[in-house]
Amino acid sequence: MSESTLSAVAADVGQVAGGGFDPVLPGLILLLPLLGFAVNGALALASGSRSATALREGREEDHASSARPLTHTLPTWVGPGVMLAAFLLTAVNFVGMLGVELAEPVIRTYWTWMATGALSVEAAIQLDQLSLIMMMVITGVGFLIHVFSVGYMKEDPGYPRYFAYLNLFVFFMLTLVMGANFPMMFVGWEGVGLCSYLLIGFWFRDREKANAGKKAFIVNRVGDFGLLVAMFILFAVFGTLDYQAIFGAAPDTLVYGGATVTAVTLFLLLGAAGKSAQVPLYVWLPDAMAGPTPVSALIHAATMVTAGVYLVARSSVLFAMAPVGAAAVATVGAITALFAATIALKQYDIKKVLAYSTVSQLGFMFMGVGVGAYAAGVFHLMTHAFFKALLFLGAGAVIHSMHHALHATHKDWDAQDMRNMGGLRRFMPATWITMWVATLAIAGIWPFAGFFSKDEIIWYVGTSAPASVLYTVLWGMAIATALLTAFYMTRMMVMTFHGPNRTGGAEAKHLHEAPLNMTIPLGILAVLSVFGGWINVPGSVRDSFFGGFGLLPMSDWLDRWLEPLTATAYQIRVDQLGAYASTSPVGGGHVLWGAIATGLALAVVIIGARVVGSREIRPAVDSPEPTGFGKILHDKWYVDELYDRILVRPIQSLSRACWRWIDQVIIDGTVNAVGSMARGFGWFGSLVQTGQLNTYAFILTLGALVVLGVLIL
Amino acid sequence: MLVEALVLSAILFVIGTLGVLVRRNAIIMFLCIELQLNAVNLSFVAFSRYLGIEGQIYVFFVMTVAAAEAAVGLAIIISIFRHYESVNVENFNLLKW
Amino acid sequence: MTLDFASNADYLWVLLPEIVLSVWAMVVLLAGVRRPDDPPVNPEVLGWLSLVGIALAAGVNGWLYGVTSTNPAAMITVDGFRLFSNWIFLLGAALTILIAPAYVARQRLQAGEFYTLILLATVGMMFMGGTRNLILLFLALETMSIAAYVLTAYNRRDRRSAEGGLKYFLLGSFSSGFLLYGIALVWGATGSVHLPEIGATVEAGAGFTGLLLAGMALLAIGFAFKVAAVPFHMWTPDVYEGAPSPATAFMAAAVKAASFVAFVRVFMEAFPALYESWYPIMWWLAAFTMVIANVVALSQSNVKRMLAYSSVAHGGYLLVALAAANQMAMAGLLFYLLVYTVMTVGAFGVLMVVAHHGEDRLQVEDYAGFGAMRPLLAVLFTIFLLSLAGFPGTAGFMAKIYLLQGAVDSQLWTLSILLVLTTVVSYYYYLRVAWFMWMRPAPEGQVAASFWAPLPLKVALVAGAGIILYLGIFPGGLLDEAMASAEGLGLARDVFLGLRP
Amino acid sequence: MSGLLQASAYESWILHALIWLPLLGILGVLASSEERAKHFAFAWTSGLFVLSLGLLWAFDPAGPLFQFTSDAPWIELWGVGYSLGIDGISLFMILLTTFIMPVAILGAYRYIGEKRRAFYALMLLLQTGIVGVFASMDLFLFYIFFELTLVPMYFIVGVWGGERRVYAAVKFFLYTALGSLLMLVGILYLYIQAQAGGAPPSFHYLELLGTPLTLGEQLWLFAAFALAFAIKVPLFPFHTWLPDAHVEAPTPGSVVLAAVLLKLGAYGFIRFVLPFFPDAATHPTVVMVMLVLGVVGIIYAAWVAAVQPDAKKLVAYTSVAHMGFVVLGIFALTLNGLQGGLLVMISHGISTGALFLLLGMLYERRHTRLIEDFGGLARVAPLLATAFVITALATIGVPGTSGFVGEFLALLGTWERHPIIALVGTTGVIFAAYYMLPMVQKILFNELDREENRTMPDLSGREIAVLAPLVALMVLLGVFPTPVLDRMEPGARAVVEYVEETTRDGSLLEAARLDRVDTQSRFVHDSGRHELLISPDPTWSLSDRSGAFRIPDDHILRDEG
Repeated sequence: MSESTLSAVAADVGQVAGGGFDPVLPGLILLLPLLGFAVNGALALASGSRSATALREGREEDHASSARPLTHTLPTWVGPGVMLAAFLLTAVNFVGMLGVELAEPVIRTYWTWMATGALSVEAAIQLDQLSLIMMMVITGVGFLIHVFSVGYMKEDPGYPRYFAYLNLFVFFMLTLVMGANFPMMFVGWEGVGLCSYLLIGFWFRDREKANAGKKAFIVNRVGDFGLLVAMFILFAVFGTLDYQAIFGAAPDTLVYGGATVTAVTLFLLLGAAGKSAQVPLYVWLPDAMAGPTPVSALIHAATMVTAGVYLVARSSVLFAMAPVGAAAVATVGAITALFAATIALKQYDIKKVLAYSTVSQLGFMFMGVGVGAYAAGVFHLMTHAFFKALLFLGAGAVIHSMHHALHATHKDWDAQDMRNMGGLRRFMPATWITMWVATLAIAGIWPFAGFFSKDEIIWYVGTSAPASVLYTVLWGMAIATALLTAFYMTRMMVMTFHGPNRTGGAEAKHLHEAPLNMTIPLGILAVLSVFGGWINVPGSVRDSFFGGFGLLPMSDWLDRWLEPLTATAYQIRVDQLGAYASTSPVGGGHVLWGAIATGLALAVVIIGARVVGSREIRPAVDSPEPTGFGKILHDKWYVDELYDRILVRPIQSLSRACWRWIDQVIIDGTVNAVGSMARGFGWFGSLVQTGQLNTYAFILTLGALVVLGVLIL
Repeated sequence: MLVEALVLSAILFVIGTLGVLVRRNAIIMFLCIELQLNAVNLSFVAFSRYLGIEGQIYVFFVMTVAAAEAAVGLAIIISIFRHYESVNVENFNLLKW
Repeated sequence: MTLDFASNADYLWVLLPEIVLSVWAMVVLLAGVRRPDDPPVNPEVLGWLSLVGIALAAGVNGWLYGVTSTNPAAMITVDGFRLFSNWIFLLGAALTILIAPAYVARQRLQAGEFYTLILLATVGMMFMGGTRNLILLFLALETMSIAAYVLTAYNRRDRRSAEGGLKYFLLGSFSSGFLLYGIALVWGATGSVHLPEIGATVEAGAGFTGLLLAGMALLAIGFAFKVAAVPFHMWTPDVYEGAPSPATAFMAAAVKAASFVAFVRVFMEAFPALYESWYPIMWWLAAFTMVIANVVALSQSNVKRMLAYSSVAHGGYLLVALAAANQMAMAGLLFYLLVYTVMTVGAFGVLMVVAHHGEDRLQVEDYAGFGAMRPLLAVLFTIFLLSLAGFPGTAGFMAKIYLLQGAVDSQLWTLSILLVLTTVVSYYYYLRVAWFMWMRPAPEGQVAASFWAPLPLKVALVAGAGIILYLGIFPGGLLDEAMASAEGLGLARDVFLGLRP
Repeated sequence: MSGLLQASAYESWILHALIWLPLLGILGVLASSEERAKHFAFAWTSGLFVLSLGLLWAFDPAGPLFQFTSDAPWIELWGVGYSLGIDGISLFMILLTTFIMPVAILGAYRYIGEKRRAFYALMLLLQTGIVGVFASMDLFLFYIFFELTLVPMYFIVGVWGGERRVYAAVKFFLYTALGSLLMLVGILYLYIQAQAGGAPPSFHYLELLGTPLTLGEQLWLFAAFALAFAIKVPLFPFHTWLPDAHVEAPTPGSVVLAAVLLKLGAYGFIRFVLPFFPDAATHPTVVMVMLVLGVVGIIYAAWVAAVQPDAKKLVAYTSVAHMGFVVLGIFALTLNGLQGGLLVMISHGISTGALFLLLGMLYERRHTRLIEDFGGLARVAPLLATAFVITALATIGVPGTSGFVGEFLALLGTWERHPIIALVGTTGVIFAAYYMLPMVQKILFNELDREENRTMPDLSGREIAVLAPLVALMVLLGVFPTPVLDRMEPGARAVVEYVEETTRDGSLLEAARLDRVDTQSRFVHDSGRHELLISPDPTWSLSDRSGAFRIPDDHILRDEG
């Protein structure tokens, strides 16, 4: 293998790509995080072995105070270092691509991965507009989160292991978006799931956390099942699994709305729903909050969970060919968005609120790509990466602080429960401000990033209404969700940062702002959360008040950037379903609805702040259990319980029954019974052997009579 | 004539067989076996009337064998009598199953 | 040398092996004689002496390959079938004599008579294999049987031996009666006691059919008793268990072989034309024997008795060859008998080592820890057991394949499947001994020294295992030899094809 | 490298050496002391592995289908030959065997405490048997080796096993012997049928191939063969011997059993059942039954595995599930499926072997196999935990590990013909996570709540040396399986295409018979037997990678004319 890989890398350097775009060491972008993983992994093993020795000798290592060993200083540089390098390299490539009109993706093939018969899957990466924008988000946000982690995880004994996992995650995430065919994407797809599993269960000593990791993996595998099946169908139809070949041939090979393409898209949707935590497979994501908070920011908000959106966007041609599949995507997205938003209303754990918010926002993205607004979906994916990462990191800073405070006095309160917080803005102003920026962004308030991306999605859902009345309903759900979003985010901010402090007098002394290496990433992300939305302002909006009457530097940039990838799909959609309407289902143009949306959201934020602020909130230990509908929301509509009842436990009981009854009683019982029966017959047969001569002679004579009879008669 | 002789011989043979089946005394059983052999001898003799003299010679062979068997058999019976103080075959069931 | 039996002196030549062995038997008998107050002769010495006789007889038997008989009416043949079966008997006798000291010396029995009886029984067997005359066959059979009765009851101090002897004697004579009656009726029906003549008469359709069939049935019954086919096997377990172990080995191996050889010769030479009539008998006897013997053997905890049932079961496999009745099957039968003789005697040899003085350790539990204490003997025993089970790599496998080949040649599919299924059953009881040997720890206080294995026994075991392995890996030569020896005994292939489409 | 191989006439002796040198090694083991026996056995098997590595270079994927062929008469009366030869499929099975053996021996240095010489002698005997099975071109020889593997395994399980070792050993032995003996009757039937046209007797694979059989005969023979192999694989519902044998077997026994012995069954299906009985093997009902059993095995075994309290038993059931994928791949009768099945076989050999080694290491430390007796081991034994997790991931087929490629191809190939079956089979990936992750969690993660686990040592240098190559192979085969797939392809393609060709319509069976008569005479009269398949004759050789068993058209035409 080594030879061919080396030659492929050599080709990587020397090869001149077509289309005027010459990528700079794209393979290295992948290799860098892998290298980081290797180094950090080795350090982790060394560190783990040392801890294990200490443990065997009966002493616990104290990482907080003692001089930090090499295994804990090196990852600080290696982990974020490789990310920075990868980001810079990506940026170079991105800039390189900016200058050229790239109609066809640049594909680099390294070696043949699986080849047999008609199937040939190459280990190949594909650089195009979509993958590059994803890579920018992954490496950029990833780098910031790595930096944040340095501060956040400093005292953790598993520090090198943490960075090893994180680097590995980035490697797989990059593989996911850079792969040039479905199996390559699947490598990343399952790889990120694996890293997610490892990172959710990072503190595996806690059974709950380990369980959460396991749950994430298994639920994700349900989705992976769908993806596998989709690949099988695609191979059966196209005889290949390369993106270019499939998407190029799809319009001619497949029948519009036919069973095949519908099946493919539905299975792809299953896969996407698993990874992107959509109904009905969203249940793992809230539990995934068991992982360290930067992990939640990177994996469970900014990057991995958006893989489903990426998948749909990547397969836009297929979804455009399958109206039912696309509608299903939009519907699933809408239901998820609304459903998760209702749950978020009554959560007290700050990370849970953010988790459901993430689920909800992913629903938005699904709606977007479901109605054919692929660029809008990707746009929201990007802005969401900024502000949600920011929110999570902010929450991380809060939890970090709360944890220290509670730890200082050994109070066994929950550091993540918002009822135990309150008034934190006095202690951590930087966090407070940046998180408000993110909140306003997610609430969809002009001119923050979320406003542009989310409203674009809502707009496209609304303007799809001529195709089917379904979209009118979805549109209504989307607007409702947007308002709920504004409310629960406000509630979270108010409960956390405003009002009186409920942590307790002694503890409050220990509350503090996060260190610089944590707040700087917050700041950068805050900036991105403000301006990130400006890259894709629709032309009509740009010309209106919201665009500062043309003062924004660019409009529809992302739409145009992604056009080579979405044009085919867009054309199919327009041909088959007609163009998008120019007004919403109830009338009104783009600008008007922009105004309405931001106005409503602002109103909800203000009213919500007053409502929540006026409530009396008591620390969690003193709080009454929620009642009525609130309890249902608080208990997440009992979906986990439902799954437990109708799926998990039946399968477990069935498994046990299979073992105890089918395996042990029926199959093994039969096998053993045959044996016992044979021996029983043997025992029975030996009873004839009485030892009595006369018996013997009798039987002998009997036999003789039979033989004589047979022969003579 | 032949048929009658053969039937007689068969009857004698069956009597001998039945004797082996129903009697319990080893010596009586042995004598029943001798009866069987002699029944066969009768057949030989009867056949020899039609097939030639050699049938009668065969009878001598059989008698010789029977004598040898008697010698060995009685020795065995004596041997077992020493162990069991009995020649009732019902008692000899150390070996079974 | 060519013999035409114009002069009766020719019989001297053709019977030379039997004569040599008979004479030597007398020599051994005399050599074993001592005054009552003298110490008995060392059984090992007498054993080696007997072996010399067997070697001489074997040499003469080899010489007979150069002799041809031109007179088909002769009572004694010199065909390959006879000579090959002579090898089997001589080998069986030799191995038995080699393993015997372990028993004879330990039980303080008269070695001279013991060996003499074995040699004389062997002479009877050789006659059985060589004769074409029913009356001579009867005499040979009785020579062998009477010696076997005595061997069974040989240990006068042992109740079991006496009981076994009595049972064997009474039932054996009883069945001899049937056999003799059968001879009489066949003679009456065909007017001949010479097998080829009978065959010719039957072929021509002459003779009294009723008498003939009855006679044939009685012959079949007599032989079925001798080969211990179910349900005529009832005596076997008791006799085999009661008899002194070397005698058991001899009976299980050589006596059974001789009975089969005679069985085959009579039915293949005298009644091939009646194959259709007796084929179902053989079929059912084989099926019953294989199934019942193997199944009953499962429940045996006494290894000697288990081996007795196993011997019955092997008789069942051999009966398949009779049912198949083609040359391949006959060759298979010969090969199987040879292999079977070696492995059975070998197994009994190890059994005697474990059994101790007085044969009080025969239960399978007594084998616990044997492997750990006497690994070499246990390995040998394992080889014999695997061969008995018909496992690849051993001669038992090749033998079974030979039989199977014969059976499938005659399209006996059901019997073939029964054969392999019952083989699986037999794995269980053979392996059970192996697992006690190897997988159970020895009981407290058991020491390796309590297993006494004299030199001749070791020689026999090593030689036996060597033969088993050699024939398991390079069977080719002997297979060809067996095939040649069965020349002319099998029914033509189209007989079966016509019979069983 | 290839120069060296040529200079030493590697082709001519390597297969014989790989079969018989282990037997020679037995002498060495027996001659060394109890202490040294393991070193000797390890060195010997390692040497054999190094020897066998040359096969990779010497085997020419573009060359004839069967290579390294040799043919010597053995039992002429029956037409049995000592005929050896391998194609790409057997090649990797042999390599897997020679690779696993030293690993298994080294991995159990401490586990085997008593009667060591006997143990290593049996292991070497086992190796002879297994390599012999894969290298035999003669059915008789094949059968002997096939059965020969039973005896050493019986003793390995029965003597060095756990508490219920005797039960497990006997069950294993009787179960597998039952199947193989019925197959023996089938072989004989085939052998007799092949002579029906007056051909001389022969057990040679290529001569029995294409024996004309009616569909009814094929179905019966298929049943006889398939039962033997289905038990060996094991296919649901013939699998119950496996958990018992695995649980009771000592570590190296489990490793070899899982890694190689189970493959004998699948190998038998590919090598014999499909080409010998193409009509039966493509009979819709038969195919459906086999596929359904395979798929049921995947899911059922996964479920049963998930509720096992005994870790070794759990892994044993996962073997059943994995072999279900293999059966799917085989009976999909597509090239992709078959290739996938083969790769699953190899991958399963490596990953499950590693799992058994790991469980053995845990057992050596704690003398328990119960999952609940562990917990939190990742803290005291991070190296072990790392190896364990990687192995577990390979077992459940995470991409980038060997497990994925095989399962993916197998399911992909199945989908081409039987989408519904493949769909159900694919749920196996979910259930794989369902059985494996809880075990990983309960052993490695959670709180380290048992005192006796707190002092558990991590992997020793020797144990690292055992696991490292396995882990490396898992990743290597996951990332770059091409060398394996390339070499196996001609063999797999030959089988698939042969089955397709002979069953396309009824007349081909007749054509095959006629062709057989024709080739028979050439086989017999030519001094170079079977030259048709092993010579570079353009109509027959595989230089175009497609000729395989294909019947040349001109033969058919000539014979019909």
